[in-house]
Amino acid sequence: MDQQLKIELSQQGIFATTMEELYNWGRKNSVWPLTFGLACCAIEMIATTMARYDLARFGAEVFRPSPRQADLMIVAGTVTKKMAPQVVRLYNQMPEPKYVIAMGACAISGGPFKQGYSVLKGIDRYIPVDVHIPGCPPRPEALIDAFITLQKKIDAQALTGEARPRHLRDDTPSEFPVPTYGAHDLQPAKNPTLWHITTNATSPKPLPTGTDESGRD
Amino acid sequence: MSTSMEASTPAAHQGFADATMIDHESDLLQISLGPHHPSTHGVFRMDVVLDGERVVKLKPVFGYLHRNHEKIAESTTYLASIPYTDRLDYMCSLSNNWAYALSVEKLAGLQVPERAEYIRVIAAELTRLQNHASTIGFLMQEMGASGTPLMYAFREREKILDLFEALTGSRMMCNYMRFGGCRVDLPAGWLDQARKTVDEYPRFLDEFESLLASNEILLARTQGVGVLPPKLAIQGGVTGPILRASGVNYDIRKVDRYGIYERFDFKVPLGEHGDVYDRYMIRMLEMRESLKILDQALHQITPGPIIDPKAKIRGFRPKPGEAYGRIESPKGELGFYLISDGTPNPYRYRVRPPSLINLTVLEDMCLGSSLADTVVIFGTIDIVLGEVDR
Amino acid sequence: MTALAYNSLHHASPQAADQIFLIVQHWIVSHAPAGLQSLLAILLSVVAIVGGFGLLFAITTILERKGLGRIQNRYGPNRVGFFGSLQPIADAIKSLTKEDIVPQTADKLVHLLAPILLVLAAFSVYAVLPVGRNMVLVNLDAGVLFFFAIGSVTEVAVFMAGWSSRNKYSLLGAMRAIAQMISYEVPLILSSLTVIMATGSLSTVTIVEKQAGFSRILPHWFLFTPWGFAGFVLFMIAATAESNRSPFDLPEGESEIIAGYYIEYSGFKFALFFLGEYLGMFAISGLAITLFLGGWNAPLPFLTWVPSYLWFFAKLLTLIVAFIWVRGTLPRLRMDQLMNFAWKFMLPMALLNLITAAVWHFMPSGPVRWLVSIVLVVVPYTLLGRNQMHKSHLEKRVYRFAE
Amino acid sequence: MNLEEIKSTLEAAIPGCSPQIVTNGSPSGQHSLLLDREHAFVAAMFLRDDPTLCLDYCSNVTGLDWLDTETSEKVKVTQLVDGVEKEVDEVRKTRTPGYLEAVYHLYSMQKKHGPLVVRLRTENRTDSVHLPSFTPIWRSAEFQEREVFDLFGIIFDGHPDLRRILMWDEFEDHPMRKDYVEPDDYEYEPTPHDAVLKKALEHRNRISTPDGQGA
Repeated sequence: MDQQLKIELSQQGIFATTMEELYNWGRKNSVWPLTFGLACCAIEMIATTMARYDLARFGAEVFRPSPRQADLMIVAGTVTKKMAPQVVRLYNQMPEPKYVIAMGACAISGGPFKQGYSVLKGIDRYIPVDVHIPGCPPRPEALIDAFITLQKKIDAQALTGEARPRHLRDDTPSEFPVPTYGAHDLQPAKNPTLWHITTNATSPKPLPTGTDESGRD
Repeated sequence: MSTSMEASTPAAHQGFADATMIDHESDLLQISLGPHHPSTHGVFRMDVVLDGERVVKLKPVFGYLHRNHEKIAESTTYLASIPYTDRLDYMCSLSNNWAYALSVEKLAGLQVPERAEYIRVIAAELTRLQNHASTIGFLMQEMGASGTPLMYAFREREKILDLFEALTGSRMMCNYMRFGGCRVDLPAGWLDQARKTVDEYPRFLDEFESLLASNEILLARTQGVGVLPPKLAIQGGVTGPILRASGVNYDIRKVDRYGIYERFDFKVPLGEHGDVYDRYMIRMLEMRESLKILDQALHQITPGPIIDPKAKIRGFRPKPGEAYGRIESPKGELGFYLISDGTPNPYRYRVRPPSLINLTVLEDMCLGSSLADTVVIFGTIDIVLGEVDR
Repeated sequence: MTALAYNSLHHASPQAADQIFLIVQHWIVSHAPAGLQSLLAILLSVVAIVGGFGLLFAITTILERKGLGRIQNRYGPNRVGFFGSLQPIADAIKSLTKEDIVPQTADKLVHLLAPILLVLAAFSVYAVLPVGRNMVLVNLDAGVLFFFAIGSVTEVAVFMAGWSSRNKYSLLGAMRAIAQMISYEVPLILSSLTVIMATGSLSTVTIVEKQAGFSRILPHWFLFTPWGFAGFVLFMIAATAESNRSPFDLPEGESEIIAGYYIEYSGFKFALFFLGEYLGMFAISGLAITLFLGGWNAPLPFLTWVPSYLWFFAKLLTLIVAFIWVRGTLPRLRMDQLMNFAWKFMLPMALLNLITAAVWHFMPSGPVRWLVSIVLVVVPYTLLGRNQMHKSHLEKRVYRFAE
Repeated sequence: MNLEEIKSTLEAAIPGCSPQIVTNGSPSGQHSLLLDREHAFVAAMFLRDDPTLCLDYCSNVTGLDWLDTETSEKVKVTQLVDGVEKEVDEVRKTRTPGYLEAVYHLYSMQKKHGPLVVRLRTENRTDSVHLPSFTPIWRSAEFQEREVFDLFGIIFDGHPDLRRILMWDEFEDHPMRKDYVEPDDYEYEPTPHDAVLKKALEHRNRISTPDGQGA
């Protein structure tokens, strides 16, 4: 419906809505998160649901412990390589439409623990992330902000046309391959169909090389 | 929309529950609690074999939050490890700071000014208050009290976090203590605010206790459940409130007299039965003792330097040698074992995690009790996965 | 407007307002062809029940979320609509449009049937609940019996759900649910037997009518007799267990078995479980109102002008609020404690209550009858209660302190 | 009882036992007792059960990895150079084989004293890395010895349940060893600095194709 017309109608006390808007309105106002905490950020996530910050105001206090009944996965904390397969599996078990908030530096990129053998360098290597929220850990206000950002994102989704969301397309998967434990690392170390390095980072602009790093062979 | 109906293979359930396969041959049911489970405090996993609802075997599985903390600390400087210690037991970052600073001070032979010692005691006891309150809240949550006690506990926790934020700039990850002192001095008005919070705290405790302590369902769920005999507790290396709930008088604040704890008048509450109720009550009583210490410390503290001027913060290179320092963290004995080889990085950096070692006796406490009790017993051990797996 | 409706509306207002739904129904039916009139009348009643209690379900979900929020020092949903009043609609839209997942190894037919059966059974029992004067779908002579018989189908539905999902947690939840519901059905039925003894009828309508009238300002509800009071308390405890509400929410105990028997259900089927559970709670509260709280009768003599169905729903909402309050306050029992409580406390108390009711029935009215009945209720209660506490050695403890 | 006395008591109580004192240069003054592998278990049992020591609480167990070290020293040697005897500087390299070490911190809860630091050493770092397990004596060592096994690769004989604890079972390396090479996944570093920058550069040099896009 024409936006202008709608505004005029609403000024005259007539609220016109479309199926698309109703659907998006319902989805965005009833986002039930999965009870799923990984590390430090989980405590801040709990604090967000508690009395002072009260995520329930947005209709999101129904933390469902079973992934089958959840809409949103808040990856709150460090995803280790041992945990990554389970995170992907949980994501696969959630019904569409489903959303992911990567909460905190660790979930985004490994954060302070990125150098090392056992921490996954970002959960978006395996599952698609809707909202990234930086911080170590992010404050509850930041999580609420991420939540509102997600709501806005849902609200803006068109249900037809090329830009329609993943769960309405036939050519996009709703499940993603689960990595397996290897002898030295996870196999595979990333999901190449999902994870692309932004052009900025792959650009041949040299990193500030201090020494002539030949590296290992 | 692609249906996940077809694609959801049995393997897809493994991480969640290992739950699709039911063994028809035996009457025993093997289930896996975790790593994603509402009451495992994060990503802990217990492989439980059930006979009906009775636990006949329980094996903890760790490592889902192994963040190679020790490896990182060995490849960085002494100072740069302090933020990492915050993230060990992320409920009580200030206690972790203190334990690490204490160990480094032992390693390098540094002295701490008096004011800094007072600030450390105040910070550590505030940490203990909020940790114990949240632990009890989580315990009630595990008993199925739909969040109300947890909400009340977190309401008080937020007040203490406000103090931390005013002092250190961060709610949870304080990164506050330094070798030979503390990072910054108390901001103006902080002491008054802290005194106010401390004075109001007993009201919350009274309210909490009157709501919980004589609730018959709570008594029935906790008394005589998960009994830990004192011999087994010592043998299993259990420390902290769990050990004292079993009746063993061992509080490192009294034994080692680290910091300035000998100046304060406080007692160590001891349990007799070593069951879940005792562990819950000991935490309640310890909070009251912490309030006593806080009350004394907040009134005795005097102005002065907060860090030893001789202590080198940058380019810190202790002499070769080793040291093991430990404190009584809210969870038990938190120790750091450091070896210096004279370089800016520690050669070996080891955390003695109380949470991990307290789990040694988990199976003994749970065997023969029901699944519901297992969750409650596990809740009273009070673990934080960041510390268990590091 | 037809003559019938016109006449009725012109009558004195209490009658008209009280019977408004019946009048509207008659008016609509009178326009239908003669052959379809009876069918249409039934359909209309069914639509009214489904719509009315469906709406009550929506109201209860928001009431529960707001109420729990209040108990816990927070606001609860307040962003959608006026004070969050549109929250249930958003939840409904979301649930309806969610993907439906059936595990590959599940028994697909049973998996599908379980929530449907649950909701059907929950709705069926409303047929015998008198929600207002003359407002009952069928006045069965064995109404209470019908209620319990159909109500038991929910147990089958729960077990079907738990078993067909092929998940160990759901199986555990189903086992817990079956054990709990069957155990608590015994005190539930025994405690309602007292009312059946007193009224000599199984018809819900007759039971409500027997509770009409007042002695001075005290209504003739069975709640205001010693056996009725004890029966009501026992009934409500058993009802809490029957509808899997806290502190008896073991079959879905979140902290232990995650979501219990409906762990594998998603989308609309999950919403059906939610609906079925709440409907079961309303139905059993409705029966408690019918049996003990005087049904649709007004509580005070000077309030009889208020339409009868409003009284029914007011009492229902009161009981719902009590359910929510209990949920926000109490921790959960353990399975063996639950069973002990059912068989060692609830069952003897319910049996003794039958004797009390009989004594009450055969003694001449007067203070002696009250005294004897109260003694018959209070003494076994204290004895049994003390026995329970004593056996499990529950006590407040004293702690020693080391220097 | 100081370390010297404990040493002599052990020597007296257990025939063949020869503990050594390892001194510690730091101001902490926590010197330690090195037990030989053969008698370590009996000695530990003695330490726990001796009524005066009564070390009933094993607080901390950890592993250490000492790499092979090469020390070079200059030695003056007389040599025939062009028929003339001359004193010549020669660099002699002595290679000390590395070893793995398990360190136990023992306390007494009953007597409230401690710590006594006990060390055990393996012969080398690769093939002979067996040590006796102290888990039968102090159960608190159970998970910690498993951790040392997982991260350092010391095999504790007599441990009831020696499996990997932190890493997954299929994992083959021992990551806390000093020569461990971590998996290389530094494809994308938006703000590299310090050690991460070094590793990102190494990664870039190793992979000629634009990183991340292939595979």
